[in-house]
Amino acid sequence: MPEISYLEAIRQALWQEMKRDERVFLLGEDIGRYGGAFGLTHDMLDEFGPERVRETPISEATIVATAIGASLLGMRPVAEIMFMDFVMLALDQIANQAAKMHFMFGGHTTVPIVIRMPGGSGAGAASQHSQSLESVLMHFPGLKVVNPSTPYDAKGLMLASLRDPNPVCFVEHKVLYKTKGEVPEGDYTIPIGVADIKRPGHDITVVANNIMVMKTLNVAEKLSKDGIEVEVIDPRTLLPLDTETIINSVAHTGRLLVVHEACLTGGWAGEVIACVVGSPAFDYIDSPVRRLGGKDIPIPYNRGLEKFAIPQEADIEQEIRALVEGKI
Amino acid sequence: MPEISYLEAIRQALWQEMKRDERVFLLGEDIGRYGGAFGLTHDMLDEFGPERVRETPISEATIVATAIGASLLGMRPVAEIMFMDFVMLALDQIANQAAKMHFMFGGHTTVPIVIRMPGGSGAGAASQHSQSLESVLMHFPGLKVVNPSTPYDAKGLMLASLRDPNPVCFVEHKVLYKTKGEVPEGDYTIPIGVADIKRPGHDITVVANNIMVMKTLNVAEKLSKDGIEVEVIDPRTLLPLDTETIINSVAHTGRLLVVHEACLTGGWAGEVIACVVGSPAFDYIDSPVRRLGGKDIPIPYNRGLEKFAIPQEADIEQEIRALVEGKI
Amino acid sequence: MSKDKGKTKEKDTGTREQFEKRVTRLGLSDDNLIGLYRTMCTVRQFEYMADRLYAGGKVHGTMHLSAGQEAVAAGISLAVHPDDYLINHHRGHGHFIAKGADINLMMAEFLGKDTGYNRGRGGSMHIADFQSNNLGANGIVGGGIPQAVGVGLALQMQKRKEICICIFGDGAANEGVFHEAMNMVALWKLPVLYICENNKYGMSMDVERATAKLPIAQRADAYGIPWACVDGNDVVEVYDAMKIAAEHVRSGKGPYFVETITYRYFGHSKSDRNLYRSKEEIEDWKQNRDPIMRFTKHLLQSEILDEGRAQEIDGQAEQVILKAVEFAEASPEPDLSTLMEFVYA
Amino acid sequence: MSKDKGKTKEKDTGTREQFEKRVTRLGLSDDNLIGLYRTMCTVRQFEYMADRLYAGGKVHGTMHLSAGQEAVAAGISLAVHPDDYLINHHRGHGHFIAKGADINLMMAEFLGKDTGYNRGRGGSMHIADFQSNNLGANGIVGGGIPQAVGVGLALQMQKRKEICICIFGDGAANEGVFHEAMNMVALWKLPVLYICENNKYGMSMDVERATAKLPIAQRADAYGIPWACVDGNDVVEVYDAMKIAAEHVRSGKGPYFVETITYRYFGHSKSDRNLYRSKEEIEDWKQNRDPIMRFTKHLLQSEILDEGRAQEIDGQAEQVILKAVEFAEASPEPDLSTLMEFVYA
Ligand SMILES: Cc1ncc(C[n+]2csc(CCOP(=O)(O)OP(=O)(O)O)c2C)c(N)n1
Ligand SMILES: Cc1ncc(C[n+]2csc(CCOP(=O)(O)OP(=O)(O)O)c2C)c(N)n1
Ligand SMILES: [Mg+2]
Ligand SMILES: [Mg+2]
Repeated sequence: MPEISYLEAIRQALWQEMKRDERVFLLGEDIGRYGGAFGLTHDMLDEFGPERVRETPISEATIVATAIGASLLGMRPVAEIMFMDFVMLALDQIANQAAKMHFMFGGHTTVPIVIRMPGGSGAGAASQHSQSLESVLMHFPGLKVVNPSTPYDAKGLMLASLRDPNPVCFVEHKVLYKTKGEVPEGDYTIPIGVADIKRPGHDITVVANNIMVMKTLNVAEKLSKDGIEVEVIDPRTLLPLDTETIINSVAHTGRLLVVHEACLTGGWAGEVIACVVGSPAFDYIDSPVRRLGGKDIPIPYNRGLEKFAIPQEADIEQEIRALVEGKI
Repeated sequence: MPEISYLEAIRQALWQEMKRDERVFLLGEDIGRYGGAFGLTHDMLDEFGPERVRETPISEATIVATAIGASLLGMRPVAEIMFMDFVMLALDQIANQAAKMHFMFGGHTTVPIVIRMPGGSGAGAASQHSQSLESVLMHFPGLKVVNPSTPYDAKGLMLASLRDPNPVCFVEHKVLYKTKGEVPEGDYTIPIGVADIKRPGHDITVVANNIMVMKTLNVAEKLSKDGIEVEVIDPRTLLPLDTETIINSVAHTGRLLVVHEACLTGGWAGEVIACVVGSPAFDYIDSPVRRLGGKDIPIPYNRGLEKFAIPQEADIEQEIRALVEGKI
Repeated sequence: MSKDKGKTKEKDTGTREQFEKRVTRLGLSDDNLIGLYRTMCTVRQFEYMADRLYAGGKVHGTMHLSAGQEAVAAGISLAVHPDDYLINHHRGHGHFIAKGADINLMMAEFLGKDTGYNRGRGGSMHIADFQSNNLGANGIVGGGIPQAVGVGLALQMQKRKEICICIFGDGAANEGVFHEAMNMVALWKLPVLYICENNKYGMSMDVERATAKLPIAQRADAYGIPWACVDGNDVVEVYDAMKIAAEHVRSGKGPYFVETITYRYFGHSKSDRNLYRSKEEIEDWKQNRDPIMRFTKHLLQSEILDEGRAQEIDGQAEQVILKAVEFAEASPEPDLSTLMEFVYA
Repeated sequence: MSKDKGKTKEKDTGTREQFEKRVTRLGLSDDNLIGLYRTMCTVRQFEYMADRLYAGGKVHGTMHLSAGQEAVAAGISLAVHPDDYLINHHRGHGHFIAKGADINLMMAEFLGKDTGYNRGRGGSMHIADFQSNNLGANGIVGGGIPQAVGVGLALQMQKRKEICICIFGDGAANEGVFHEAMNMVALWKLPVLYICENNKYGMSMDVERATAKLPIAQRADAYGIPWACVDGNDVVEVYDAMKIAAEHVRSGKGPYFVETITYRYFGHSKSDRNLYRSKEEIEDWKQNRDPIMRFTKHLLQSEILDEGRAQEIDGQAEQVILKAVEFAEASPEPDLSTLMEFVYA
């Protein structure tokens, strides 16, 4: 299988689906010649033309609303929000409109749109360009929230999202764009709502998303040499959340740590933990159930502060050791 | 002490503070002659005039932004968002701007604004006028999220909010407006960030907010006759959350149930649970830690569906009994 | 039209001769005119019934009635095609009826019944009928305005002949999405007809206290969009303006903006005590500017209808509404077991 | 100004006579003129240094440079009072410098140091200095536009003489809050001077492809706000327009809107490969329309400066920047122990 980047994997999914289904089109700011802030849509303008790679004025709310409107007439728009932080400007259209239309209208319509949004810190872009807001989106029934951590998952989940009849928030991570992995050239989908056990283990379950999957896998590799076997679960989609896979794992390992970059308070780790400790798996749990999240601060500009605003591998390692060794 | 309604209590706090501090002023839609959608600001226009009871066009984002701008020059604006659902339109200004300015600007400014927002279902107002979105707001460090359940708390917390140097989201509940309780006529504040034990008990801790406090108290009263003593904790403010009071209570009762009207998935119950089971109180917990939340659906219009979209007293009772009797 | 307190001028709909000349110029048949009258009667009957049902405790939720504004709905509807798309706002009963909605299903939705258009999930504020290209009403003021951009874009991409009609109020025109949407439909020359139903108030807010410059329609200039501002209580004038606008839009020339000056008789919604406007003002509109009264006068004068026939049609409209109430009341509530349905497709 | 591809016309800043006449009419002293020149030199030196620091790997984060746009910042600054309030946007270095910011503290912030204006938390995109009524830049395009309503409102309520200057780009003018804010400042006659710095592009988006009708400033008509659209690369013209605008605003007559046509030399931000515009276009602006070059020509012609003095001032500006870099580089990073500070007041 060819090795390509996470960015390229998403681009490939968009490209292939646009070839296959002419209802699919892209809209967003600077997605044409510029290729988007991260170059993800580079050369797509040349291939598909300005109708299907439609550049918009800087009007986030109306970008999403335009996608909604077009989807009601059978189109399959992919709206890009340049940085996830700007989702705040479009949240009425995402959460009050797209998420609720199928229900509010008695099941008589669907809103098959995909909203792409790169989140996360690490680029020195400061407080208003670095947030991880997937936990917010997860609170709106009617939406799906997809959040791949590998190139393989990214392509398969994007193709699934493009074919889903519901509004999908497709959460990417800036820092992942350059990471590489094997990705089939052909068409394949990964079902939305199915977690992936990225590494099996029996001492502790760690649930992590996007860049925290990588970090946790590095830690797991290291700990394995010390005889600690970490089971790493990537939920891949946060809404719907595959609680079954997580609960089964915890029932088996007896320990749980959840790791995300999003601010700790109000973050989705709470959701995972509540699902687990409210389930019969509770009886198998040996130690406190813990989480690591971003610090409860806006993301700072300064490189050093920015780095330590989110969990580091050392933090993950320390937390796992403490849990496994019964020190918490 | 005089008995007044929750609505009247909030109004009294605003009124008294506007008398005391001329920097305080109100702005929002239809808050003058109409008195706001729920009549909360009735007669305030006559008393304070159109400068300080400033009616705005229908422009939620700019209502909040106006409050922010004025606060930078030393004013203390109180912005009203007519229904909490419309907060989605102003979330960039709330979460990307107000919440982050103190930090982003290195501590050199403050944004002392209060944003009032009635939430909740029960009025037949359907999916876009009935949400409980406090869990979303809670995910933004820099904000405070206040959410009183009684007239007494409402007045004391409003006065505290009006004097807080940070942006405060003051979450009210439509259905509570008419509930009555004793409220001192004079000036008093309730500290933001301190939970209140609304009823002591030793069999189980139930944490609930706004209307769920009332419902839980009713259930507790009933269960007490069967010898089940429920400790009811009202966090009163969700950000910052008084985890200490909650954890101490659970360490004492050994059981925890969290109840809110907000949609279950991604709701703040997860936050409470994660705090508790990640703490040493975990060792004292005897049974699964549970939560009851609104169904994961948009709020339906139909009266019957609307009612059962959120937890009922019977649900709370059943859940408590099951937990206390070890059936879960 | 200049800044004139948002009031219609004291102008009438003209003499008999003027009326007949205009009607002839517009090619309106007697059937067309009687159809307009029937539509207006039906809307009014619906709204007064809604109010009565509410007073009788039969309505659980909120509602926004359009009595007084019937000429706008009727006039638009005759000027556009039945398969044109409609994006509506919260005060939408009239537009739905004029578009040909099934009154039974509307009434059932209004009463939250399972047989309603939205299976009782939406209520008054969210009625939609996707089969007839009625894309629904919105509870978020201004929420539909930018969605019309997408409908227009799809129509353009699909090279179709239908257009999108998007209706909103004077208050909604102050939401930010108004601006974003106007800019985009103009840029891309999308087939969208925006209609601002200026009924003088956004809830309790006088349009003059909310709008820096009137008429609202002149804002279209900022985007190079052609516009008109018309007497929304003169159904023939509304038709005239909408016809021109719809033809412009359908011909591929891009969007058009029409403002219609009108007035609502009932309070904003169920809780309104009308403190922000005078009884005299309301009475003035009812007595001197009522769209049905003004139109009926012409129909009688020009002998298109006689008193008897007029009453008969109004009576038929009433019957339709009464039947709808019967249908709705006899309909079942949604079953509680279906509570979790329709969240995901 | 009509729809002219957003380009400045081939007009020059005029003959020596015209220049001197204008300068006299405006009451600009030699000191004023030299001050303008010095400000522009300082801004340019800052921006080129920023670019060099970035190329040298010394800058962690993002940045938006304003080289080419110096006349706007300088012209505004001389036309308003030092204690007027400023709400800035992401491309804000020039405006801060022109407002008299301490270059050391700016540079330190740019490098994320603890001695910076924002203690290293904000960086290039968020510089603010509340002591000098500089209310900061915003990373959200358009984010500051509605905040200016609040600043204006507070100034009005507090019966103060200062005004609020709010700067944003051509791209920002398409955000919804633009519309909401224009309506509100006009309604309430607030002392806000809105300045749209049209540099032809919003990131890669040509202003013509983003804006339904040009000039952008004509949008002010929709709210009854007076406006002007001027050559933003002619510092005296900018000053002239801003002076008129600021006096209007300060006199209590309400808001004013000025658009300045200008051009940025560097890419939009650090990752820009300039694929959306031609080398020729960039060179044309640099060679034929550069604001510093044009102004210098006049200063020399009118013998306000000679070559030597001009170079000396530019050299001084360079020294200021070099010192600032020294200061910033010698400054400590924020201590990790302070990570959790400044979240709550
Ligand atoms: C975003 C938003 N803000 C406020 C409201 C509350 N609200 C409902 S209707 C209304 C007035 C709307 O006025 P207008 O657009 O003129 O329509 P009208 O009701 O007069 O037909 C208001 C303020 C809302 N539903 N949505
Ligand atoms: C709400 C929002 N949308 C998009 C962006 C990304 N972005 C940053 S600057 C910019 C272009 C802004 O153009 P303009 O307002 O003309 O300012 P300029 O950069 O040209 O000075 C864009 C799209 C952003 N920061 N915020
Ligand atoms: Mg209105
Ligand atoms: Mg620009």
